[in-house]
Amino acid sequence: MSKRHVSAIVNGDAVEFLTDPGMTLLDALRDELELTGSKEGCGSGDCGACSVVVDGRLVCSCLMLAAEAEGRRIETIEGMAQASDLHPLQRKFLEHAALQCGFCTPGILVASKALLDANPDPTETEVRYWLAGNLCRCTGYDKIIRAVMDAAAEMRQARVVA
Amino acid sequence: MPQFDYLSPTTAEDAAKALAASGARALSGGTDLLVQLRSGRTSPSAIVDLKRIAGAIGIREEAGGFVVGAATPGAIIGEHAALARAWPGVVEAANLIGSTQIQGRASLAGNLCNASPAADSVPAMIAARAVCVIVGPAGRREAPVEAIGTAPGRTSLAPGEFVLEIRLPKRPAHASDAYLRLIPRTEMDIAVAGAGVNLVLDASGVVTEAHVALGAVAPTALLVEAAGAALLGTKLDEAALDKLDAAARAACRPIDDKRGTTEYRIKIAGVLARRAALIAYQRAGGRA
Amino acid sequence: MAHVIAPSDCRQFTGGVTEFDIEADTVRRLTAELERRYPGLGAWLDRRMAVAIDGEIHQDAWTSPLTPASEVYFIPKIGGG
Amino acid sequence: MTDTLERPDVKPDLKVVGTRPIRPDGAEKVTGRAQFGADFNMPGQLVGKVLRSPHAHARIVSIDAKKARALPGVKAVVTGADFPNLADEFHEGGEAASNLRDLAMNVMARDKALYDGHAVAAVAATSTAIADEALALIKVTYEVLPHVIEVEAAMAPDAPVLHAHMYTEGLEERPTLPSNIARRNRIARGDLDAGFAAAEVVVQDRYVTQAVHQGYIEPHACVASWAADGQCNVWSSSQGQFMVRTYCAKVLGLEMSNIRVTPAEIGGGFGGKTTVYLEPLALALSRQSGHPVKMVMNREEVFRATGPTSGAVMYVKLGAKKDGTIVAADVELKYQAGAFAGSPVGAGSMTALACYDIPNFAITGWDVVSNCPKVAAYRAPGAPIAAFAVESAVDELARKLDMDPIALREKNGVKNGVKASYGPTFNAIGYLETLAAIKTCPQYAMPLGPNQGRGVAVGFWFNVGGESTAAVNIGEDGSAVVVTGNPDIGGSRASMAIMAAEVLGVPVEQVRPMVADTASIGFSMLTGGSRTTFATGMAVVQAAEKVVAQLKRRAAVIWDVAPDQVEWANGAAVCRDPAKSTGKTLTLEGLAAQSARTGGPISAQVSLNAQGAGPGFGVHVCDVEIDPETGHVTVLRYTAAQDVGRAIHPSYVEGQVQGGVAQGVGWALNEEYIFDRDGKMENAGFLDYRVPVASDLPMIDAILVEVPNPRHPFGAKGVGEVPIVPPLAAVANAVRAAIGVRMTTLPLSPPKIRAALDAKAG
Repeated sequence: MSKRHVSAIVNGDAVEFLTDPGMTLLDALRDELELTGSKEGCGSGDCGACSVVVDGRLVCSCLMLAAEAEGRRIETIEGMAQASDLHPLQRKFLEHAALQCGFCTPGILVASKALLDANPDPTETEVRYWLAGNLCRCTGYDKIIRAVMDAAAEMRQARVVA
Repeated sequence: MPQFDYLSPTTAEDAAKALAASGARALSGGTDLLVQLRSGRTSPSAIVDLKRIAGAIGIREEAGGFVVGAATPGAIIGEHAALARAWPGVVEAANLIGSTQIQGRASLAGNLCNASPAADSVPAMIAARAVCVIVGPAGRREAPVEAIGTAPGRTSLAPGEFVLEIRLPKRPAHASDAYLRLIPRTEMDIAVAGAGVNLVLDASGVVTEAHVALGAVAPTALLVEAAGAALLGTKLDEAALDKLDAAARAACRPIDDKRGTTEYRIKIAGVLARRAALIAYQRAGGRA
Repeated sequence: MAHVIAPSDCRQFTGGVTEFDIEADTVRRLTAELERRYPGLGAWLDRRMAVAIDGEIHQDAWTSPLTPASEVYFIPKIGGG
Repeated sequence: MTDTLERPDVKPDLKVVGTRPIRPDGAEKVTGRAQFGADFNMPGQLVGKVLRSPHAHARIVSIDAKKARALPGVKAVVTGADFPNLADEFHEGGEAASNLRDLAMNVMARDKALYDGHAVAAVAATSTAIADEALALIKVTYEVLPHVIEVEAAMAPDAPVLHAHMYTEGLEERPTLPSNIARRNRIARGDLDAGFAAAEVVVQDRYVTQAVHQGYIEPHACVASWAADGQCNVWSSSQGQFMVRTYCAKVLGLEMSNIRVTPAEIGGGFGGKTTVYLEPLALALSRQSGHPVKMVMNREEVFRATGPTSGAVMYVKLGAKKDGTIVAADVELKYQAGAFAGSPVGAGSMTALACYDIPNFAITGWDVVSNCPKVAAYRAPGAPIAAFAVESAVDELARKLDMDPIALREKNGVKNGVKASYGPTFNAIGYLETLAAIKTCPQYAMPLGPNQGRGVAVGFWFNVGGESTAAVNIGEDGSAVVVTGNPDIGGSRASMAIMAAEVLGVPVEQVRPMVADTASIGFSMLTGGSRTTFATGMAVVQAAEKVVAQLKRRAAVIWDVAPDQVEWANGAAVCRDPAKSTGKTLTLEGLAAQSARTGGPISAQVSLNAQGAGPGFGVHVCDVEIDPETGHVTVLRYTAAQDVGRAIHPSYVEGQVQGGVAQGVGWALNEEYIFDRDGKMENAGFLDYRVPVASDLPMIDAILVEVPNPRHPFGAKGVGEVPIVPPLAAVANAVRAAIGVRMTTLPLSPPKIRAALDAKAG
């Protein structure tokens, strides 16, 4: 079976790549586009380390075929910072020490950004349930939740000022 | 991963044609299918992506009811305010499938056609008396949701057939539904048991119509008529709830597995049916 | 004389004794003396045991100094996650 | 030569230690740029894959790989026959002893497969698809043997024996028959019978825990390259690049200097990455194929074939006076080791009663092999299991005595000058202070509602020191690079930078910490046992002090004063010679700029074997609520207090405590290895191996109690292990309080609790 040609927009840029029909979007991002920030922790949608946003929806890129990406807009961790300016979530994760090993961090940041895009003022419980699909084995989640809440507060403040 | 053809037809007829080929499988959200592909549990000759068929993603109101496109992800279902008002039990069941990420992809039709006995949305849809619109080489037909699953991983769909949309009926006044499940954690697990309850009340709060469906307690989701009957003509007093609980438990034929024991599943089915009934009753405007 | 306590496993070398009073000013000299008294014991302690001198655990401590008042415990080596 | 540090006084008025700077590797990690094990690639690399035994116990009659080798794209196939047979050899490496012979046989089975998932062959091919196809073409003929998994079943006289050469060590007499019992150990003091005879209250019970996995999110991954001249390179995610080098050299019979191991960023380890699985296979495949080989486990392989920690059966009997004085304790611990000897039962025995001052006790430990994956270290290995049993029993004792659980522990708690149950005498410990911190924490006074309960438990870990190397190199502009040989799992680079900055007197941002490969820094034991901040930190401090000494000498040269007339303060040399102008200064930058004329590059390297890691104690309180109809447990509140010596970077210390608690709560409530009748793991994935998710947990309050360690320049004690020790019992004790039933078997999953409630109701 021959490879398929896929065109998509990744982090705002048009990309093209060839994919085997069985290749996942995660494999395409990592192996074809060399965007290795999205991680594979389970390959079954249970850990969220591969989280990306496709056409505005948070998904596990390990559970999507690369071929399905044709014409889609995809956002990954690599597109989160604007040049050298970290996104408020990225900054708050550093300030709050919300990462230890850092392996789950890209997925959690992508998922958290999707949350704050949809809900700028989430409660602690909303953050916890939204992020339930992102496993972290190091932190006990405490500092992650605090960082997300703090980033949300700062972003709300920035909106008021602007 | 194994090799196969990937097809993304734009009409239902083309999809049916593609699916008629031996070994072809339908893809909607893919959250079950990709796991099966990877583990080698399925090795299809072709994957037929339904998402590019017109109407496969989206919700429309029709004749007072709702039509949910087969590949509509849980996230879109959860955001549909009118649907959530009319069928809060179906919506909460759909939204219990997996994580936020899974909600970005997983669909009602996929949840149904994967034919897991523990699928969360299925008992809720059965209790709602939802109907599937099925497209196949021979044209369109309709079937109630409970007619689709026949055994774990097996459906009554003929080769080439797929579920194009799911229709939820028009709601009378004083009607609502609820779905509850039990999992060991708070998220991310497969239901150990689940219960969907759909009630219609009269103006005084007496139940005039009741449907109870259970998940994960038999090879397929069960519509338990005796459990619904236990609530008819009542205001969900303790005796009615006891009868519901007993009828639910009596219908269970679960297995012992890594997720729960037979004994536990049966007990929990009764507990969940009771609790879901009370929630549905309250949502329908009843005061127990 | 440093007071030395070894784990019960050391009986295979000593025929039952697990505590000893040894005159030595380093652990190296102490295990050498134990090896002389009970062939095999000193080598076994060196290879398999950590040593606690007056309460402080040393993973490898041939040169650690001992005083006549020292309490020397041989205990299994500790790893960790 | 071993350098040791005698420094009874902890430095006062620290400027950088105890602050919370941004971690130096942070920006790379939040932007997805950090390279973890699977993120590295080499030109021309092949994909390596492992064929694993589908049987829990089977003789490998034959392996026929002809068809696999003939498949186009397949470049190498290796089996046990491609590895040298090793003799028994114990490698200490600072961790619990590993028998290299067992290690080699765990990496690749020889005559027998000993667990479901045991590697029996490996292939390298030009693509994943071809590698998978090749695995399917390898024909292995097995003679399936009876298997045994549960620890007491494995100890039974009629159990299938895994290793014909295994005769129990540690018994008075060598047994005449081989068995699955590798070893018995025993620690005892006083007169047990007399102790129990004097007791007025006695509690006893049997406790059971299941095997649980470390659950790091990053699967094992490596790339290995064997060049034509025998020079090898390995990139891998592990807890120690030197450990990988040693084990690869031993398993393959290579010289260490021919292997260079570069550590990737590591996506969690918790002890599970203190050994090798893939690296020797990748090297062997690279040798055979002549290409670099990349190997990455999938999650199922991680569960089936890498180290969980032991499941166990334990018996605890405690005797006390009515006033609460514990006078006797009898503890028996039976731990699964997995397929090869070496469970953490030794550490379990030594920690079991380490928080208590009891005159008469006996602790017996059994190390038992069975047909499950060989256990690997998991955070305070052995201690949480024993603490579950002992702390549950102490809680029962408090109930029988009608005593507050903290008061009972205070009454019997160890303090400075007390001889520890495992031998040595305690000094500079902060256990009573830690108990007091929980007694006065807000949670302990909060009222509880219906179906709610509160549990207290304590825990102990030795913490270890050991061998480390660190270098401090000053750039021409006065900035500093700190190089160590320890992978940074949880933010240790931040601690290294802080400690170096403290000694140099410069802002922490002026120090860049690096983790170097095995060819670029001296030997360092792996990151584990909570040793890095203590031991490697000590090497960093000493190296920085040597640099300061050099800087002072160079300032003396520049000022033409005696070296002892120069002090170092706030990142600058200060002249104290009254003959020259006292008080004039030369900054680090200024000195660095003139280094060529004052003696050349400014740098220092220190290698040491650190002694004096102070033991750590934790006291936890957990509040739960039970749904009595479903048996579901909700953790409402959790506070963990711990004596940390001195927190170098408090945020990451808190993080260690919170993470340990979360893992312990998972162990208590839902995590377990489930095997089917054939001994296959049934839940080898994150769907059914249920680690806690964000919505399962409340905020976890970490109270850092600081009783400084006099043997560390800044007072640090290890912090990473202790927090996983108390939670199992803290949760179980809270559940006991909520439902009135003592649950003695983990995990406390909803079906078990509902069954216990039904049994209680009759």
